[in-house]
Amino acid sequence: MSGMVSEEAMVVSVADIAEGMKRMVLRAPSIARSARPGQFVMVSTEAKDALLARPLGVSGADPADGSVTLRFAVVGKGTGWLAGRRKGDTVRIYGPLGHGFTTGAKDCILVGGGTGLAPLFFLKEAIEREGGKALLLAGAKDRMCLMESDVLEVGCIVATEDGSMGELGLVTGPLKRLIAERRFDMVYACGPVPMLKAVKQVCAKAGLSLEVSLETRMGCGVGACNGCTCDQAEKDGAWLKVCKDGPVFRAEEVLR
Amino acid sequence: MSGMVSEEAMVVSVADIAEGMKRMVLRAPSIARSARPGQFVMVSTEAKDALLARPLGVSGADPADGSVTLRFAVVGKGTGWLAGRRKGDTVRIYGPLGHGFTTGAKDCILVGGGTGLAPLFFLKEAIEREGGKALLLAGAKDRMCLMESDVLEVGCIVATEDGSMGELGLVTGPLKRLIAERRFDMVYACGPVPMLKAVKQVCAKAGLSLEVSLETRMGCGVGACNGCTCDQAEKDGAWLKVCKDGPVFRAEEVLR
Amino acid sequence: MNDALKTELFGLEMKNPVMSASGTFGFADCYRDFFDPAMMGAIVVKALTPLPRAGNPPPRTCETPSGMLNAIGLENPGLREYMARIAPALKGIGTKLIINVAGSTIEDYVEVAEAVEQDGGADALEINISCPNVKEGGLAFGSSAKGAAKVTEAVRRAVGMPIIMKLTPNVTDIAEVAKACEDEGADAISMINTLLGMSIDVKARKPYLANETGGLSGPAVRPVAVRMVWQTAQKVSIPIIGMGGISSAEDALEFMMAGASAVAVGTAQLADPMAIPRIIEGLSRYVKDEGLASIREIVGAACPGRKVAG
Amino acid sequence: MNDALKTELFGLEMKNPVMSASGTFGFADCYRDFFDPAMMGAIVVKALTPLPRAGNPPPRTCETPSGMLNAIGLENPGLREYMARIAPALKGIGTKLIINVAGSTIEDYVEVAEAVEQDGGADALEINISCPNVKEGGLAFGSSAKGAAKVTEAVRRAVGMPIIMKLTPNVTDIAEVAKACEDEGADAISMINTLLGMSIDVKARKPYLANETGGLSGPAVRPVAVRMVWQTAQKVSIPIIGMGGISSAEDALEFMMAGASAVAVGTAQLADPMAIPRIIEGLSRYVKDEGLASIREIVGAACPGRKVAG
Ligand SMILES: Cc1cc2nc3c(=O)[nH]c(=O)nc-3n(C[C@H](O)[C@H](O)[C@H](O)COP(=O)(O)OP(=O)(O)OC[C@H]3O[C@@H](n4cnc5c(N)ncnc54)[C@H](O)[C@@H]3O)c2cc1C
Ligand SMILES: Cc1cc2nc3c(=O)[nH]c(=O)nc-3n(C[C@H](O)[C@H](O)[C@H](O)COP(=O)(O)OP(=O)(O)OC[C@H]3O[C@@H](n4cnc5c(N)ncnc54)[C@H](O)[C@@H]3O)c2cc1C
Ligand SMILES: Cc1cc2nc3c(=O)[nH]c(=O)nc-3n(C[C@H](O)[C@H](O)[C@H](O)COP(=O)(O)O)c2cc1C
Ligand SMILES: Cc1cc2nc3c(=O)[nH]c(=O)nc-3n(C[C@H](O)[C@H](O)[C@H](O)COP(=O)(O)O)c2cc1C
Ligand code: FES
Ligand code: FES
Repeated sequence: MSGMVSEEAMVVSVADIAEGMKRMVLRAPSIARSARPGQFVMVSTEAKDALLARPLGVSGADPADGSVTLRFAVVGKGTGWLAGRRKGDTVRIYGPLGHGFTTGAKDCILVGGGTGLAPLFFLKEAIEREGGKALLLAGAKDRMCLMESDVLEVGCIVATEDGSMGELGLVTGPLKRLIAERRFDMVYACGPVPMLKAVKQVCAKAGLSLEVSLETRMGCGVGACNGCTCDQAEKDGAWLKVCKDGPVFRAEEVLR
Repeated sequence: MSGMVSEEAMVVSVADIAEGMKRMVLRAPSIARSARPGQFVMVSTEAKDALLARPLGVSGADPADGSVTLRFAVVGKGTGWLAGRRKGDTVRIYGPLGHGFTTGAKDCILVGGGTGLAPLFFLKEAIEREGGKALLLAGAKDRMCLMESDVLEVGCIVATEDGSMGELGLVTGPLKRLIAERRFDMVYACGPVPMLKAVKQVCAKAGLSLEVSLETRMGCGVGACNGCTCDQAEKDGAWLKVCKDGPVFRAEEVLR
Repeated sequence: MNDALKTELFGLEMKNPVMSASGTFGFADCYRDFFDPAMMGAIVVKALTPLPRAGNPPPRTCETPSGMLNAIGLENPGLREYMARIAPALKGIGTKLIINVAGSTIEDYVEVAEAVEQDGGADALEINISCPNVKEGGLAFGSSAKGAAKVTEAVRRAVGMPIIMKLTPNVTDIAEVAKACEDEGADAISMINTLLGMSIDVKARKPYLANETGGLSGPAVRPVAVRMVWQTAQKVSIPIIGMGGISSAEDALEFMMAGASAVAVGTAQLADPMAIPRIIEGLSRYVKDEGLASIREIVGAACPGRKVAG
Repeated sequence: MNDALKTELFGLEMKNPVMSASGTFGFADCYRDFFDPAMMGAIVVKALTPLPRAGNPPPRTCETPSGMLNAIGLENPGLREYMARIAPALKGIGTKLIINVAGSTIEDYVEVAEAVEQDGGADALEINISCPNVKEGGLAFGSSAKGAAKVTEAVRRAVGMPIIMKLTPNVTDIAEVAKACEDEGADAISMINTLLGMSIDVKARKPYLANETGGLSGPAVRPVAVRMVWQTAQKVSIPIIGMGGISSAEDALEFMMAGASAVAVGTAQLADPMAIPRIIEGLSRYVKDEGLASIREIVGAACPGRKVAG
C-alpha cells in the first residue's frame, strides 16, 4: 500500500443508478492515478454526530481526466450526507487504500451482489484493458435495487431473486452453469457473505481460483487502529485487517 | 408567550447583505402569522458536532405570504450551516419566542449596531404600519459590514467607525444630536452591550423611554433550562431569563 | 394511546415509559404550546430546595461536540413559592408527577421530601444526590456508596411515598452506589445525571462557564449512560429509569434493552421542543412493527444478567 | 520548524508538544504516505504485552455521536516480535519514541519495561493501567490510587528511564490516582484513556461490540478530559500529557491552558490522516499570531492553581 493521499475532491456529477443508490464522479487526480480495482477510499463526511470516514470501493478511475467514480447505497448518515452533495461541492477523501484484486486474468467471471457490484465495474474495465475477457454476473433482490441495470442489460448476466430482471434466483445458478460450459481461469466476487460462501463452494468444487472482497466497519482504513477485523478473516489464530490485508483476499484464506 | 410552533420551513431565498452576512427568507406560515418585532426563532441545524438550536431575531414576517425573514452574520458552525442552505431546502425552526418590543410609539428612534439591526427592520415596518414614525439609526465598524447598506442609504442615519459610510464615529453622536433637535416619544436599541449602555445613558439624561434587546447563549429558548441568564439582566438578586423575560427589556431594568 | 406502552414502576402506573428529565422541562409550563404534557408517562420537574436559589452567574451553558455543559446551579424558587404557586398549577396535569429534590445537607432533602409528601400532589420523589454544579451536597453525597446510603436512609425514614435515587456517573462503580441505595429502601434508581466537564474559551484563556466546571449531557454521553444502566441492572432488583443523551425512540430502546424500565429525555428536549412526543410516537410504532404485546418484553433484552423481576 | 513550539518533558526535548496517542498510530508505519512521523514531538506506539495477543473478536469498533467505541483488546505482536522486527524499524525515526506498556499482572509490566530499557531504542515508557477492554490488569490497576501506586512503584524500581502513567477516567477522583503515581516516582501523567461505554444494536437486541463494552474516545469526551486535566494539574507537580477528543489546534490549546504540557491525538487521526500535521501547523500559527516566544507561556493559563513549575 503506497501512494495514499488525502484529497479535496470536487463533485463532477451525481446520478441515481437504482432505488437508493447513487453514482458519484469526483475529481481526485492523485487517487485516480494510482487506484487499482478492489481498492477503496475513505470519505470524510460533515454529517451530524458522525466522526469516522466511510469506506467506499473505487468503482472507476481515469488517470486521464483525474476522475474517481463511486457507486453506493444510501443506507445511513454518512452515505446520506454524501448523496446530498451537488456538482461543484467538495468532499474530502483519502486513498487509494487496501489490497486490490489480482488482475491479469485472461478469461474470468466477476460475481457481484448488491453494492458488491461497485468495484467490479472498475475491475472489468481493467481486465479488458489488459486484453482479458471478463464476464459480469450480477445478482440482486429485484430490478429496482440492481445498480446500473440498464448498463448490465447488455453483455452481462443478471439474476434476481424475484425474476424481475434476468434469471430467477441466486447468482450461483448461472455461475454453476457457466463453469460447467467452459473453462475460466479465475473468479472474482464481491457481495454479501452468504453469496461469497456459496460462490466459494462452487469454485472450490470446480478447482477455480477465487478472490473475494470483504466488508466490515472501519476506523482508519490504513492499518492504524486494528478495528477492521471481521469474523470471516482469521489466520493462524490472528485476525486479519480487512483494510490492509484486504479487502480482497484469496478465498481459501478467508470465509469461515 | 403563546402560539409557539415548530415548523419545517422552506427556504425561499438567500442573499448576501454585507461581508459575511445573509438575508434568508423562509416559508413558515404559522410563525409568520404570530411573530412580533423583537421576538426570535430557534433554528435547528444539521451542522457537524452541533446540538442546540440557534436563536435568530425575526427580521421580517408577512402573514400574507407566510414568509419569515432572518438577517444574520455567519460566525460559526450553526450560522455557517444555515448559510449553506439553498432555495427549496428545508430548515426546522420554532417560535416565535420571547417578549418583543412594545410598539405603538408615534415618533421614535431605532438604534441598531452590527447584527443588532436585524430585528429593527421588522420593528420599523410594524411601527410605520401602525401609523407611527420610526427613524433608523444604524452603526457599524465600516460600510462592508453594515447589513443592507444600500437600503439604509435612504431615509436612515448611518454612522461608521471609520467613516466609510455616513457619519464618522459611534451612533451615540447622531443620537444625541437628534434628541437635542426635537422631542421623540421612545427609543429602541439592539446591538453590542457597550452601545446599549451608551444609548441608555443618553436616553436617561433626556428622560426618554428606552427598550433594549439583549443577547446571550441559549439552551432551549422557551424558559425550560434556566441557561440564558446574562450579566446584564438581574432583578432583586434573581437572574432574568433572556429567552422569556426578554430578549427585550425596559432599559432601566437591565444593563448594569 | 397505545396500551402496549403501559409501564409500571414501583406501583406507579404510567401510560408509557417516557418522562421529562429534571431541569429541562421547567415546571411543566414551557412546552404546552408544543404538546400536552399529559401525553408523557411522567413529568419530572426542576430540582427543588428548601430556600430559593439564584443559581450560578452566567455564562451557564456551553455547547460541546454532540453535547452541552450546564452549570445552572439548582436555580429554583424554593419550597414555599413552590407550594404556593407551582404545586397548585401542577394539580390535574393529567399524568404522574415526580419532584426532583436537592439540598446541601441531609436535613434539606428531608425537609423538601416531607413537605411534598404532605402536600400530596406528587407521585414520587427523585432525590438528586448528583448535581455537579453546587459546592455543597449534591455530588458529595452521590460520590460514594456510603454518602448515598445516608441520604436514602434519612429520606426513607421521613416519607412513605416512592423515592427514586438519582445517581451521578462521576464514580468508579455506579452499580455499587445503586446497590447501597437499594439496601436502604430506595424504590428505584434514575441514572445518569451529568458527567463533570469543562470547556475552555481559548481566546479568553479561561473556562467558558463562570462556574468553571459544568455537567455534560446530550448524545455525547449516551454510550457511558447505557453502559452504566447495563452494569447496574445486573446488580439491583429495583427498577432503573435510564437517561443520558436520548434523542430518538431508538436511543430509548437502547436504554430499555440495557435494562431500564423507563427513560427520561433531557437535553434533546431543549434542542427540539417536539423531541418527547416524537420519541413516544416512535416507541408506539416500534411495538406495533415488532408485534409486541408490551414494551416490557424488550426491557433487559441485551442484559441477560438483569435482576429485576418483570 | 518553529522554535516557539519546543517543549521539554522530564528532560525529554521535543520539537513540539504534539504526539500520537497509543493505539491509533500503529507502530508509526501507517501514515508515512501522508506525512513524516518525525514532524511530531513524539510517537507513542500501540500497547505492548509480553506475549502476542490476538485481541477481541469483531466487531471491535462502533461509531457514537461525535465519538467512537473500541474494544480492540490490546492486540499486539508481543515483546519478542517487537524486539526482532519493530524496534529496529523504529530506530532513527527522527523523533522521540514512547512505548505503551500493558499487562495482566505487575510482572508483565516490569518484563516489558525492562526489555525496552535494555533495548535502548525508546525515550520513555507509557504505562497503560487504564485499558477498559481486557479482563485482567488494565483498568483493575488504574481504578484505585492503591493499584496505580503498586504498578508505578514496581516499574520505577525496575527501570531508570522516564515513566509516564496513563490513567483511566473511569474513577471518582482521577487527581488522587495521579498523586499516588507521582508519589511513587512517576515522571509524568498521561490522561485520559477511554471512558467505558456501550452501544446496543437495537435490531439485534444485544450489544454492538462482541466484547459488549468498549472504550469511548473522540470529541464527545473532550469536556470530561479537559476537566480531569484541569483538576489533576492542581494536584500534581509532574507534567501532564493531555488527550481525549483533540481534533484541532484549538482543542490542543484547551488542554494546554487547562494545564497539560503536551498533548496526544488519537481518534481524530483515525478519522483524518492529516489531523496531526494540521494540529501542529495550527499551533505554529497560533504562537505566531499571539506573538508568544514559547507555547509554554499558555500552559496552565486557565488553571491558576497549577502546581508544576515552568
Ligand atoms: C472496503 C469497503 C468497501 C465498500 N464499498 C462500498 C461501495 O462501493 N458501495 C457501497 O454502497 N458500500 C460500500 N461499502 C459499505 C459502506 O462503507 C457502508 O454502507 C457505509 O459506511 C455506511 O455508512 P453510513 O454512514 O451511511 O451508515 P451508518 O449510519 O454508519 O449505518 C447505517 C447502517 O449500516 C450498517 N453499516 C455501516 N457500515 C457497515 C459496514 N461496513 N458493514 C456492514 N454494515 C454496516 C450500520 O450498522 C447501520 O445499520 C464498503 C465497505 C467497505 C468496508
Ligand atoms: C435572542 C437572540 C437573537 C439573535 N438574533 C440574531 C440575528 O438576528 N442575527 C444574527 O446574526 N445573530 C443573532 N443572534 C446571535 C446568534 O444567535 C449567534 O450568532 C449564533 O447563535 C451563533 O451560532 P454559530 O453556531 O454560528 O456560532 P458558534 O459556532 O456557536 O460560535 C461562534 C462564536 O460565536 C460566539 N457566540 C455564539 N453564540 C453567541 C451568543 N449568543 N452570544 C455571543 N456570542 C456567541 C461563540 O462563543 C463563538 O465565539 C441572536 C442571539 C439571540 C440570543
Ligand atoms: C440544563 C440542565 C439542567 C439540569 N438540571 C437538573 C436538576 O435540576 N436536577 C437533576 O437531577 N438533574 C438535572 N439535570 C440532569 C438531567 O436531568 C439529566 O440527568 C442529564 O442531563 C442527562 O440526560 P440528557 O442527556 O437527556 O440531558 C439537568 C440537565 C441539564 C442539561
Ligand atoms: C482504536 C483505539 C485503540 C487504542 N489503543 C490503546 C492502547 O493500546 N493503549 C493505550 O494506552 N490507549 C489506547 N487507546 C486510547 C487512546 O490512546 C487515547 O487515550 C484515547 O482514545 C483518548 O484520546 P482520543 O479521543 O484522541 O482518541 C486506544 C484508543 C483507540 C480509539
Ligand atoms: S480500519 Fe483501522 S486498522 Fe483497519
Ligand atoms: S434558553 Fe432555556 S431558559 Fe432561556
